[in-house]
Amino acid sequence: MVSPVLLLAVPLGLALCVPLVGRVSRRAAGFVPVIASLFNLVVSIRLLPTVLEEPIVANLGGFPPPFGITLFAGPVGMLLSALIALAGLVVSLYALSYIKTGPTVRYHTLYMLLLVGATGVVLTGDVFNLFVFFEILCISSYALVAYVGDRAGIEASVKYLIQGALGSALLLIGIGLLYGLFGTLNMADIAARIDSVDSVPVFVAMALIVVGLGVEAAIFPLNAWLPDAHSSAPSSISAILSGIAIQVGLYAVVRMVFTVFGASSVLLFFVFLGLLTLLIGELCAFAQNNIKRMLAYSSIGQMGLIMFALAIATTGSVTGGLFQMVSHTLSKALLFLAVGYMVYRSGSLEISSLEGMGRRMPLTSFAFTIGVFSLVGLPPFIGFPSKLLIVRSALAEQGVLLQVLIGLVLLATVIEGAYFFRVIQTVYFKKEEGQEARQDAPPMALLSMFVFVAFIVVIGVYPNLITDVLESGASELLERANYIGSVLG
Amino acid sequence: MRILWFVLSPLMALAVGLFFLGLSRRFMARIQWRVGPPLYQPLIDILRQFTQKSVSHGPLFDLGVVLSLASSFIVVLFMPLGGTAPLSSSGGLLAVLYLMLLGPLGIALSGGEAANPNVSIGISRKLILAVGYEVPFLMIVLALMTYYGTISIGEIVAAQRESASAIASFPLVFSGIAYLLILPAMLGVRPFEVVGAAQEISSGPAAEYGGPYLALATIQHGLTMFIGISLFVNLLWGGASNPVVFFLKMLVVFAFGFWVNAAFPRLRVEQAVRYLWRWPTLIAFVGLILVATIGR
Amino acid sequence: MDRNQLMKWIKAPTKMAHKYSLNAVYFCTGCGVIEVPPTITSRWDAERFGVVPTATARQANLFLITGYVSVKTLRAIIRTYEQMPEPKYTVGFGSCTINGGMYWDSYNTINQLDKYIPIDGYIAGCMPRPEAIFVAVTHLWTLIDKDMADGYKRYRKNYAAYRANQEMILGEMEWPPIFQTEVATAITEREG
Amino acid sequence: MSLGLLLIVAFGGSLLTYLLGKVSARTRDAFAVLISLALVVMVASLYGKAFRVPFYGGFLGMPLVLRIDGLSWLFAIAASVLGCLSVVFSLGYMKGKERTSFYYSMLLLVIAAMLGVVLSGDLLSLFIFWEIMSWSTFLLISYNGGPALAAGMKYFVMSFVGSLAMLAGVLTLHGSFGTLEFTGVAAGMSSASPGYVLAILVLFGVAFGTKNAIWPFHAWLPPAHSEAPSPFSAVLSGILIKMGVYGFLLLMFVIVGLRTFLSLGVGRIEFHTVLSIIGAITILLPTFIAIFQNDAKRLLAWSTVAQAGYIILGISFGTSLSVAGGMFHFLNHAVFKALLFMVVGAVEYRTNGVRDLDSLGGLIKRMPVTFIVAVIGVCGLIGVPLTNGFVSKWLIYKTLILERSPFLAFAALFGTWGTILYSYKFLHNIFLGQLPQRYEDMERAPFTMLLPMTILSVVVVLFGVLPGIPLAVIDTIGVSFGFESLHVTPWGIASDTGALNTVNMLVAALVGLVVVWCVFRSGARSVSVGQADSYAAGAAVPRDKYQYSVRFYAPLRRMMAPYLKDFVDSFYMRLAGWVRGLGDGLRRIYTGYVGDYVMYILVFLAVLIFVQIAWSPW
Amino acid sequence: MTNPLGTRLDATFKGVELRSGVDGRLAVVVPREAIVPVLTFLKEDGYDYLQLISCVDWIDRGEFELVYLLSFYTEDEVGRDGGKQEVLLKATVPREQASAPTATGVFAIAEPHEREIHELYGIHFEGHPRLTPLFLDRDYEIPPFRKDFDTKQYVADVFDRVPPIDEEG
Repeated sequence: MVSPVLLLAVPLGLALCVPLVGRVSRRAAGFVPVIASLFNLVVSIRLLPTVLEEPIVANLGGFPPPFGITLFAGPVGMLLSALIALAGLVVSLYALSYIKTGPTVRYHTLYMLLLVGATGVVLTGDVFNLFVFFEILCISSYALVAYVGDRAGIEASVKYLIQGALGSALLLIGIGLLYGLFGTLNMADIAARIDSVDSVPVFVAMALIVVGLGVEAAIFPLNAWLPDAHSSAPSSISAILSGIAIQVGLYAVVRMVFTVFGASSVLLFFVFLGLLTLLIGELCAFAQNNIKRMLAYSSIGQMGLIMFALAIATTGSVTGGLFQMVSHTLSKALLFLAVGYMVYRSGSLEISSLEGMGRRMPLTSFAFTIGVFSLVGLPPFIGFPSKLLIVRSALAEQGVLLQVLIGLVLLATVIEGAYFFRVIQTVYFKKEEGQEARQDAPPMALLSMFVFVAFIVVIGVYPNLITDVLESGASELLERANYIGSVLG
Repeated sequence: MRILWFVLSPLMALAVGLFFLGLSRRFMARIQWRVGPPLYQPLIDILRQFTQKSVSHGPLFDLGVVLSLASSFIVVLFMPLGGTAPLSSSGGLLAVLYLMLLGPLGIALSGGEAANPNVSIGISRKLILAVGYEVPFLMIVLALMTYYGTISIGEIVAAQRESASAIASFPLVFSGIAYLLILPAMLGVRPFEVVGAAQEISSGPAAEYGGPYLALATIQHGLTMFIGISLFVNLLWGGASNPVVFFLKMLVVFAFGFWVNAAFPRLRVEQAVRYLWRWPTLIAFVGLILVATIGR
Repeated sequence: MDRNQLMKWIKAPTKMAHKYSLNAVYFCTGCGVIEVPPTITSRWDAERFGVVPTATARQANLFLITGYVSVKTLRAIIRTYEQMPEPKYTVGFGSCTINGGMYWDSYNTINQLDKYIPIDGYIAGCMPRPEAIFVAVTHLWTLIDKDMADGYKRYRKNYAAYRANQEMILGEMEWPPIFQTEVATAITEREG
Repeated sequence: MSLGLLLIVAFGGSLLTYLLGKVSARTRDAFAVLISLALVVMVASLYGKAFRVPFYGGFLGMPLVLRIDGLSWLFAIAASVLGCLSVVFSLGYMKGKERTSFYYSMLLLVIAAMLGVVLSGDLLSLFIFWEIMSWSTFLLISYNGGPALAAGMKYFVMSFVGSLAMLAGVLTLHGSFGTLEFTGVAAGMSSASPGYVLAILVLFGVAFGTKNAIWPFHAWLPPAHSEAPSPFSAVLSGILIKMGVYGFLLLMFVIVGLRTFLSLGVGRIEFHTVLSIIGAITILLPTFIAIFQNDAKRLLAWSTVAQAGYIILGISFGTSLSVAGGMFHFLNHAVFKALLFMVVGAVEYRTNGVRDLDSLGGLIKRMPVTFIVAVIGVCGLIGVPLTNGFVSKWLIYKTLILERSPFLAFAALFGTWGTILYSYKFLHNIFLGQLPQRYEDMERAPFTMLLPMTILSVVVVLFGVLPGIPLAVIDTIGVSFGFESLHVTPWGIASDTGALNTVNMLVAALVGLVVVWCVFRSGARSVSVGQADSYAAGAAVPRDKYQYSVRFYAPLRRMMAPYLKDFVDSFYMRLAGWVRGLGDGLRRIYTGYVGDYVMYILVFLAVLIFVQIAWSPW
Repeated sequence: MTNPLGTRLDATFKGVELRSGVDGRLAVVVPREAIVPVLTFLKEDGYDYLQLISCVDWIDRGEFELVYLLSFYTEDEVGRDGGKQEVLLKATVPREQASAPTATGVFAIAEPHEREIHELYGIHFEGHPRLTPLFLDRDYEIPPFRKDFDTKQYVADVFDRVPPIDEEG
């Protein structure tokens, strides 16, 4: 029996080792995140069958809940932790060749801390612990955004820091409020007693927590840091931020709203909020000329879509939402990775500077194309079954309102397709002036991209590979009684 | 009997067509206070042209003229000329509508190879004019076909023989009037003589024709005249029970057409199309609406 | 129609057809063309003799050269003449075509047309009246009857000489010779 | 022959072609031809079979099924044959172009996806193949770069809107009936409410109509057809857009069912009549826009829209004759339009990409065979008797007249006159008239181009003379839809209300031609002269100037130009502009001042709490 | 001279001589160099139409005289035709050095007129855009409208030299 605690402990320990290794060899330091992610991936996948049967509840320090700090490893947690590990692994492989200059050792340390923070958020069963891991995640990402050290990066980082800090403060106030109300920090314990107190303070706490987490989750009015941060960070970090960090934030929001507060009455509001985020994200991306900003806005849109799907709160839609999370992680991370080297070669972030990339970097461009197809939701790639599930579940609801809303979602997809395919045309079909030599990304980077491509295609063709996990994850999120029962015993 | 008509009707069309050509020249001369040529002048002309050594611009140049004349003869085979049409069961009026365009098309292809812009301009005018008169013409034909519920010319003639002829029955009288209004355009005479305008574009599509080519084109012109008039007689004036009556009816219609020819100056293409799309179209449209709503 | 006519029609229909269907090319070379409109319209009605103007050289068999011929016009006249299908007849109309007429000493008009293209007949006068055209036509009929209107054959036969004369005045021509000299001679001999 | 194997060959062939292209170009070409030929053979061997095979257990709980019957065989054979000919044509056309491996593999992928679409036995696999077809088409349309990019974009956006509508329709059906197989859905539809059926028809109609480019969804087609590589234009116009027709046929007569379809409507307005009227509009407007086009391929593209109108008019009018006519016209249009696009391709190939109708001319002297096939193709397009287009149009006209719809018949017949205008302009400006000096040394089209064109032109004439061959197949399909049989004879239709007999016409035409030819030859022999000896009022013919092709129908244009704007297209373009403007405006939310951002967060929080306290909605 | 136009011209240009023709038209005689300025002046003065340019070969005097005829149409107060006003501009150029400044810069219509004069009199117009032959098909050693061109000799040399066709040969 492997304990989920290892998922946090081993990477954390290794993260602290990175500086030591870095003293021996700067190059070797880059392999530490690879090892840690690989370990996490193996462990998560080992644990998945187990948690599908019954969630694992691990108590740190041996105290039974609600007194000790609880780790709750349900299907959702395991799935996301596996996803984080996978993305972490691939991106760290990529970083081996991509991150060459600057304080690389510090980069790898921070990067590992980011992964640990993310894993912690998805595994924890304790509100304060959530806050702590969340801070680890956020603070390491503030630093990483500024990694390149140019003016734009630092400015973006500071903006991110200010907003993130504000979010964290609000989150902390909300948690404090909860503690004041219930005298406990254990999620299950709070959840079990949520109905026992006056609704207004609970709502205020919820609002604070949602807004606090929502900053990281890129919900519409709170996401202003995102385009700057994602476009200024190094592409490997953008990939992780877009693929992992904001999804973890969204997960935290959903966990709080679904499980802790059980607030089914606000879900309709979240449906609209998700739709608004989707439309605004896609429309803003449509008007972009900067490729990384475009991808960043597209991430906002995708977050909106996931939130829309999750907030419908039927088994099918939550399955779809989780599926979309997987698909978005794989596709968007792939896109950022591919764009990283394309931008590196062309020396500019303008979309027009990517002309002729299809000839100069054929494999990278191919990977980019697959990522786009998947993100837009074309068969036979992973984005297709996820979008299919969302639309199917929304239409199965038989409500006119949802049918209209799903029409808007599809419209947003069209806009998304339009701007992404414009980039594909630029990459492949625009005739560039000077013929430059063909020079693709380095093999390690290509390998990492093609790992994603393989996952995208395989899951796209055989979505049933992961639907079981997703469905049990959906039921875990939707049935809070089970959650409370399994934690509190 | 039917085999006989296969030979007879093209010959009759040829004779009547050439007669009309001569008659038209004579007719015009009399109206212009002239003596005019003898009635058989077209025959002399054709004989003369036939024995002149002309030039050929290529295989298509020859083939187009032949195709044009042959298709005109085939159209004649669809016409009941006071009897049964030899090709009555091969597509009816719809096939006639299509075959009627093969004549100009053959000339157009043939003239195209000659690389003479006068030819091209003439064809362009011809096609535009055709679009002009086809609007009312199609309305007329559709009104007839809808009214009698058939696409066969023979049956339309037969149905008219049972009751009144179409031009004398209520909703179709509009179609008849419209047909008379577009008849000069279909015959290609003034005021719609823009296609073979001798003075501006050197007789247009025929600009490169000399010798036998011109002879064939002249015959084709005669046949076109014959078809336009006989279509009116068949579709709107109840056809005829024997060729003589048919011929007499055609003569009357012919006289009308050439009276217009003599009395009016020429229009420009746009003016012609504008006219054709105004009054004849309006009247034909009224007829079509009445047929579609009232019916038989 | 007298019997003589009928016999002619039966014996030589082609020749008769050429006689009675003289289509003149509608080409106004000089001032004499002012006499053509009255000729073909109601006043004199040339159509009763089968004489009608045609639009292009291809359709015609009668070339009426009406008046003075400047050097530039000569080029067009030769071109038009060569494009007419055979058999074809040319009639010089007015004194200018015979000897230059009032332009006999002009720096720019040629004064003897038959040096450049064969002429089947001339109508003298400045201007000849429309009646003169009819006289010319009936005279041409006689010539055709007697196979004496053979300008086109002479042109073929002596093409080299004609071409040389043309090039003396016009310089190098814009189109190649229409007959190979030997071929032309052979055809002429075969046709008699 | 298993359907799975067929699709594996098709898709695998596409992939392998790309990989082989990395090894050797010659091998790849041979392999591509081989694969496309193999597809033809495999599809042909399926003639007359009808069966279904499940091929994928459950895609998210929805099983995927393949099936074949008469309808899908007809479309499959058309797709595979045209695909094969297009691949052969590409051998010459693509020589020396860059990224040919990509081109061939995408072409084969499109063919494979089309086969997938027509062989699908359930709506989900139909949708999946449909989408694969859409994006691979997008890549091929954009292939040429330059103006092709905008064309590809327009295609993709419109097609994507259509397919998402279709997705909504598919999933609604799944929600209602729990199955997506055609038979199951059809069973469910027979008891569904008319409003529901209508909604489904509209959702699917957007998808199929966009693909088939019926008005007002046609805006993508003209640029896409004109900018794509010519062999692919042939596929695109010939068969790819006909997937929309397949979809309509499937939807109307298999899924919804003939009787339900004909009785569907709101009040007295019947749905199928509305569709017929849309078809009539689709005939008229594009025909007259086509007349004034100066780009050969754009002219053909507009013509494609117009001909698609005939097909829609035919199949939506809903009588046995009209549906047979519509289906037959689909087949014919596939043949002659592919032929014409190939003709333009051959011209483009020899003139180094010139397809501007104003600057070509006289090519009959240089490319006589191409001209002959072009004439045959144009005759088919116009519907000259004894070519295939005549028979299909005749069927449609006849039923329209006999069913007392003279206005629809007028649109169809008048459209034919417009067709003559643009067809003649097409022929004249490319092949007739004076040969420009720069093309005097041009060679003929290469054999790999002539072969497919010749085959197609033979088919045009064959189907025109013996229409019974395809009509027999079509009649079987019609009968399976529930129509009465047509009484097909090898040379036409036997009927009391006006029969069709092409053999009579053929005999008459041959006899007439021979007689007239003999008469013609009995006259004086003519001398053969070149184009330089043309009547020019006595002047020598000036080179490159003695041609009338610019603004060929100028008088008509002066009259009609104000009414012939493609207002649908300009509306779409304006819409796209609005969306972009909206995006640009929304971007201003992100002002770049962190103070604003902090304010957003706090205001959002404050509003949340205030709303809850004030109205407590949650 | 009491003509107001003449007064204005006198005041503006030197060496301008004013004559009154038999038909009452004012003729302005200017030196060769003053053609363009005076034309410009006249155009601005209202004479906006150059009717023709003519040329006279004064072979005894050894010079060509170029004649420019300008005109405009007057209107009365209510816009009715008030008759035509004309003025002649004359300038001489020596035969030996037959060249004159072009008027195409002032009147575009001068182009064909000057081409014609160049062709028939051999006067070179400086600055003319295209002095190519307009009417004549042949080259002449002496331009044919010059008085020293012997037409009879020319006809004898050129047209009469063409041999008649020998019908037998």
